[in-house]
Amino acid sequence: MKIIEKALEEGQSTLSEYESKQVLSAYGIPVTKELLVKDLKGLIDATREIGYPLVLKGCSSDIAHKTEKGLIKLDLRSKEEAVSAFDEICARMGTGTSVLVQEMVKGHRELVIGLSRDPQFGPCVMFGLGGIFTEILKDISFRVAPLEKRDALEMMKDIKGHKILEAVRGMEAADLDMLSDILIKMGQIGLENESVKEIDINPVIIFGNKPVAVDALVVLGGVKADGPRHQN
Amino acid sequence: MKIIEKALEEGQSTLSEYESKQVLSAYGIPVTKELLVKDLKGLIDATREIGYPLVLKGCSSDIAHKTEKGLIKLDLRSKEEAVSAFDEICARMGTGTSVLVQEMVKGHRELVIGLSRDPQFGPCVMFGLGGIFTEILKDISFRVAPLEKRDALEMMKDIKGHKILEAVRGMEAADLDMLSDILIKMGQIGLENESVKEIDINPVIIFGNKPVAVDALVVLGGVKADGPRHQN
Amino acid sequence: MEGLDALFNPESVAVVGASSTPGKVGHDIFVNILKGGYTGTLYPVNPKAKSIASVRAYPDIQDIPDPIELAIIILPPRLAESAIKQAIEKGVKAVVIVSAGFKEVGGEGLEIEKRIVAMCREAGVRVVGPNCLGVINPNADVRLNASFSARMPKAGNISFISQSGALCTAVLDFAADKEFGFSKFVSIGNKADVDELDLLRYFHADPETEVIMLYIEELQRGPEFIQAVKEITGGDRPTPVLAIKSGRTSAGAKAAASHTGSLAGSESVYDALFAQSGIIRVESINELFDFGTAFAYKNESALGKMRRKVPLGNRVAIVTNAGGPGIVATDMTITSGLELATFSDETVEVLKSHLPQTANFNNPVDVIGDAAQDRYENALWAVIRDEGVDGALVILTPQSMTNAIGTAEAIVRIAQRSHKPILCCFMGIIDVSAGVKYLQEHGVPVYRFPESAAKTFGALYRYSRWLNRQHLAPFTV
Amino acid sequence: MEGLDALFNPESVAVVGASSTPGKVGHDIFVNILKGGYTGTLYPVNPKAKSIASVRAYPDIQDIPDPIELAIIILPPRLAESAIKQAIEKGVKAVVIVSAGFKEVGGEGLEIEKRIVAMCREAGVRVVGPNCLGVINPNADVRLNASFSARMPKAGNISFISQSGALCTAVLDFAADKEFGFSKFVSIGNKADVDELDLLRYFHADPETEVIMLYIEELQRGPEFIQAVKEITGGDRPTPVLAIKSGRTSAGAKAAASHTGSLAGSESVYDALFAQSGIIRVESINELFDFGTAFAYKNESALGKMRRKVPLGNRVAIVTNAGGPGIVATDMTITSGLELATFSDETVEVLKSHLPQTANFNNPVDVIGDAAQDRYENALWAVIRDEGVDGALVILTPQSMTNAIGTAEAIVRIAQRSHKPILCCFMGIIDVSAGVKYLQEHGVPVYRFPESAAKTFGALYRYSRWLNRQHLAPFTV
Ligand SMILES: CC(C)(COP(=O)(O)OP(=O)(O)OC[C@H]1O[C@@H](n2cnc3c(N)ncnc32)[C@H](O)[C@@H]1OP(=O)(O)O)[C@@H](O)C(=O)NCCC(=O)NCCS
Ligand SMILES: CC(C)(COP(=O)(O)OP(=O)(O)OC[C@H]1O[C@@H](n2cnc3c(N)ncnc32)[C@H](O)[C@@H]1OP(=O)(O)O)[C@@H](O)C(=O)NCCC(=O)NCCS
Ligand SMILES: [Ca+2]
Ligand SMILES: [Ca+2]
Repeated sequence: MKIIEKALEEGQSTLSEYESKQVLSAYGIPVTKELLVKDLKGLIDATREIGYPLVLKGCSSDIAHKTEKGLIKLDLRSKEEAVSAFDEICARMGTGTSVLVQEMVKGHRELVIGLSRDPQFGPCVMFGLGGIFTEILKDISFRVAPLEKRDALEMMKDIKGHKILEAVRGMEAADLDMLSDILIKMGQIGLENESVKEIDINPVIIFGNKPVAVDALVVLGGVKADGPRHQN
Repeated sequence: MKIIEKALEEGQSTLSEYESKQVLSAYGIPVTKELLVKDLKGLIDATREIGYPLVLKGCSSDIAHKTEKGLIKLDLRSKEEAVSAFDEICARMGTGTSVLVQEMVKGHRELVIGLSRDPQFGPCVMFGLGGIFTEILKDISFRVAPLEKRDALEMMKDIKGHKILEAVRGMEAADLDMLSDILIKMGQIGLENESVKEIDINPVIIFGNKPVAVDALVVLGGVKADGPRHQN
Repeated sequence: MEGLDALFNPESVAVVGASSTPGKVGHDIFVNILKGGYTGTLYPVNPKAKSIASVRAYPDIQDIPDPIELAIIILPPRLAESAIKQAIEKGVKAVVIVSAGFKEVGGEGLEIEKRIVAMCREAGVRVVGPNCLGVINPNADVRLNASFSARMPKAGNISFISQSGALCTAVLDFAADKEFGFSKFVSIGNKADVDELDLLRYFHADPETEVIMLYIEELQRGPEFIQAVKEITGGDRPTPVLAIKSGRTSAGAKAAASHTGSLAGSESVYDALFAQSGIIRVESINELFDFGTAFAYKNESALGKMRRKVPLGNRVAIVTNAGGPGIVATDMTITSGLELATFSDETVEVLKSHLPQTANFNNPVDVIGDAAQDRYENALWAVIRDEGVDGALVILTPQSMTNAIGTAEAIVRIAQRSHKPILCCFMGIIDVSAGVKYLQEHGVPVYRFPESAAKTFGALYRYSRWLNRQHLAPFTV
Repeated sequence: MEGLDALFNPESVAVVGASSTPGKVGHDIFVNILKGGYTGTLYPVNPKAKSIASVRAYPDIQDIPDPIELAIIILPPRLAESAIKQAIEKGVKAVVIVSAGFKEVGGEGLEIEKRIVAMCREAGVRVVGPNCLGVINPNADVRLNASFSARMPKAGNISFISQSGALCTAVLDFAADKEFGFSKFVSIGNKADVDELDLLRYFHADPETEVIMLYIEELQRGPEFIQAVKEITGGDRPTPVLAIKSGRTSAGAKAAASHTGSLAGSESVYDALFAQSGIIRVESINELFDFGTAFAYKNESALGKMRRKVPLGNRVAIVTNAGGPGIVATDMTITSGLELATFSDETVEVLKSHLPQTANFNNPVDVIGDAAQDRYENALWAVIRDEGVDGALVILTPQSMTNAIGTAEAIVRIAQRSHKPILCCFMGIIDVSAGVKYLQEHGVPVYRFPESAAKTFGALYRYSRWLNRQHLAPFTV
């Protein structure tokens, strides 16, 4: 993909959130509506296009852990809040900053979907509980790409917290077809792009019953799979 | 306790959130700052006392599942938002409505702490992951009251997601002394109040490193424990 | 406790309902006591028979010319009731009611059971059962096999309490197969009088019991259970208790107004109860035996006292002569909440000086397939002395140079010099049997598969944490 | 596959490095083949000996006057290399290299291994090993015991592939103890040429193999493994594969830029691989045997064809004569992802007409302690015919009226009339041994503890779901 090649040429080892989502989007994975802006005018235009409430994020391929640096401003509900958040981010990040203007996706259920590359078996897709629970519970399952639809459905059933996809606490059951589709496509990204080493989509938020990729990180530098070690 | 006796006299089978938290508070369990108001003037006074952002909740001992009925308004940031939320709640609940004005406690970590009564062994204290995860993961542990401090510490270690109490993702480690204290006191409530049948505190939110009871439900009608079945 | 002494160590036993028809319970139990070599005096009671299995019978317990300490009742409920009345008059100290048809069937059975208990309590006579398999004490001084099982188990230092009679038979067979010894063995049936807590207390006080095993379907007492058992498992002369509690998933979710209420199945309460009273919950009968052996593992200290071998920490060293089983042991070590110890430089140096170049000098130590006993001895001694090591797993697989018996001797020598637990896995039955036997005779726990050894070490460590917890002042944990 | 036929069913075998010194590997393996009653012709090769164990020896494989199909090489690496060169010239179809000292030690060993494989591939000769325990085929037509183990296992329909030689010995001993039979048994050592996938394919095609057991530390192939094994486990004539994969926890977390990367240990990938290829992952050797028996369980259908007994759903009926074990089975049934079946009113009526009042007519059915075989037969037949039941667990504990052999006969009669799996638990070894033997001889899986039976049913159900999945069109699951 062009966007990946460009990043590699420029020596990036990761894609920014914006670039990462463009890759996902190109494969038909639903992502947040978002625009990249550089100045106040861009900001105002973008807020009109996206609508409130929205989120601003300081955007750079260098910053993996944005939350910890106060570069994320959530649930902004008015022009005043948006402008003051924008100023704050620019102040922290310095001039020439790109700021991502993003729709605020509300939902109680956060998932993680990821891609890694096994030296022997190639791209593997991960599914699990997202947000802080990814680290805390490690309630995840993997499948080797390419995935069949039934692999995707089974891997979702495999996690202990699989009830999160059902109709619980007055929430709709999550759309399993869409989720399967995302999992299958993640495998496809891995198979078709050798320079993609890892991907995190965390969180994927279930909005109503639809999954949306809310944050994403593509790590570059994928080594070629060793290929079959066996030379029969 | 007076508040319990009064509710029993009035034939209530549960205490309202406000009453429930008064019981907890009387035992020194930290709860949200909150006031019960009946009219607009009361609302304005209360917002001054508590400060923004805040939460409004339609309050009644009948309503166990408030969220599902749209009677909870979170993260209100201004007088306008508060007033319009208040009006909406009153419209839904009818005249004479009590509305709870509550500080908004922000924190990523939600726990559940509960009390149940075993017919043979008496009051038992529960600890686990809160919010939607209580139902989805059932990652919980119990101890029979009275609890020693080491019982409390161990029961927190017993859940699979116990790492949630550590310093993760840039958050502070939770105050285990305070949490132990809450667990011990829950057992004490059970031992000292025979008419308390069950308690849910869900969520207990870790704010900074401090646990705060954000929602609570006391169920009345506790039967006496069978007592030792053995008559040696 | 006097009544319970009469149960496990009676001077004289009457079997009421002894029968001369082989296959009848009253016949088989009588014969099992007789053939088991009971060291006291045994009297059959039967109104119709002159003798049972050549032993002079009495029509009534009161016709026996000598005092009777224990009566075993094998008669249907109504007859049992009047027989017990007479036994009380005779002056027995305890009765075991084997027969079924009491509380468990309700109605008249329940009423009779209540009357029997009231009558016995009044007279100060302890009752075991009804609806139980009996009582066994294999100790050479007693040799009482008052049970359905024709085979008396070996004498040992582990006592077993079972709520299920059916399970008892299976456990006894299993134990016979493994040459596993018991101190006392008791089936408690309906627990009309004597229950698990009475027996836990009795076995705690019993100098011949080092470990108590419990198979339980439901406990009888309330909150007092925790306080009492805490003293047993973690008090001054602690006795570990290993329990299988069945009925795990049967308790369906109750209808409850709160989440807590609906999550509070009786099983979560049992988990809590065991955690708070220091009982080690065990998942299967295999595990019960695996753990039991290690919990009974003792050692003479420098002062000549026997002390139980529990690890002070969770850092395990593994010494093996084969890679595969070493990996399996490593896996289970981690899964069981333990860690692989990191050796000091000095230890690694010592290992290097004793092992061939191709060996692995880090944990797990691989002494390589062609190791004879000397390599095991040197390697084990080096790691067990390391301050960063809390205990060891020694794995031996039969290979061409393997000397199972020599290695077993070396392990026993080292085990005697160290307070740290050493658990062994000698894989295979035939080639290594002499070594296994030697280890068993010297009290060193030995397993067939590395998983079992590692899992058992995990249970020992859990118990050691409990002991620690109980001996620290509260609020300092 | 021709080379692999020569491995398991050779007309003639040469043991190169056979020795007359007892205790040497080259001596023991030779004698094991000889004493095992190998039906082909066996030739020792040794430059110094005139005969080995009374059999005329040849100084060189090329000196043997007859054709040789399989050469077993028991010589240090350098000697092995030249011996294999000569074996190829002699025209062997396969070689098994038992000796160690190759890839696993690196350096020259690795180089020699590479050269040997190249040489053999060039000549179309298959290589098993090096660093392996050997090959066994207990089938009466072959009786080849080319292994370290003096005891030849019984013939059966389960084939075993092991990456660890040390584990093989333990497994063989364990199997002997349980009278467990094998179709073929092979230790693959370094997998220089023949690896698990070759063997999985071979055993899939092998009509004498119904189930494949695999002990593996790491797989050799890449993604092709999934495609190939899917066909084996879920294709037209599916063969179930049960695997123990060790090394579960050893893969520490890698440093990775993403969370996904750091969570992707090799173990999660193995779990994925097994799930996608339909391999049933098993936790312990005990379980491997428990499951193996049930997966090999077949039945003659109405058309006279043998078909594997897998449940069509997860609804289990339990028939027991004792409460305790019934509870244990219920627990494990639920834990294993199964459900207790709910009986139709008709079934309950039938049960009521055959069982005493005090029995339990709902699931688990308690036929009560004094049940003889007729109650078991009536109750089992009633529940197995119920449309809401997908299979049954039958639990028998020895009590006074118990007729273990009669009950076993009744179970076999019913099992032959139903396609639904019936797993048994006969508790105790001694009293019930005749019944157990009868069940085993008639292919009905029988266990010692109810947990094992229930857990095994769970594994059968997992496999049945896999078969279903593979036979539905994609995208309709
Ligand atoms: C108690 C029980 C074993 C009796 O069954 P049984 O053998 O059919 O009983 P019987 O009526 O034949 O009585 C047994 C013997 O006692 C004798 N007997 C009768 N009345 C007696 C009395 N008052 N005193 C002494 N002996 C008496 C009988 O004559 C008979 O002896 P015999 O065979 O020489 O004639 C049976 O009712 C029972 O409960 N079985 C289940 C036991 C069990 O499973 N327990 C739980 C294990 S977990
Ligand atoms: C291969 C191995 C067994 C040889 O060990 P060894 O018994 O000490 O070997 P030796 O050198 O004595 O040779 C064995 C015999 O082969 C004979 N021999 C030597 N060269 C020979 C040749 N070219 N052709 C045939 N025989 C030959 C020797 O004379 C000797 O016979 P003898 O005892 O009658 O004199 C050993 O190196 C080894 O690898 N052991 C490990 C095996 C193992 O554990 N495998 C993995 C299991 S999981
Ligand atoms: Ca004791
Ligand atoms: Ca086959």
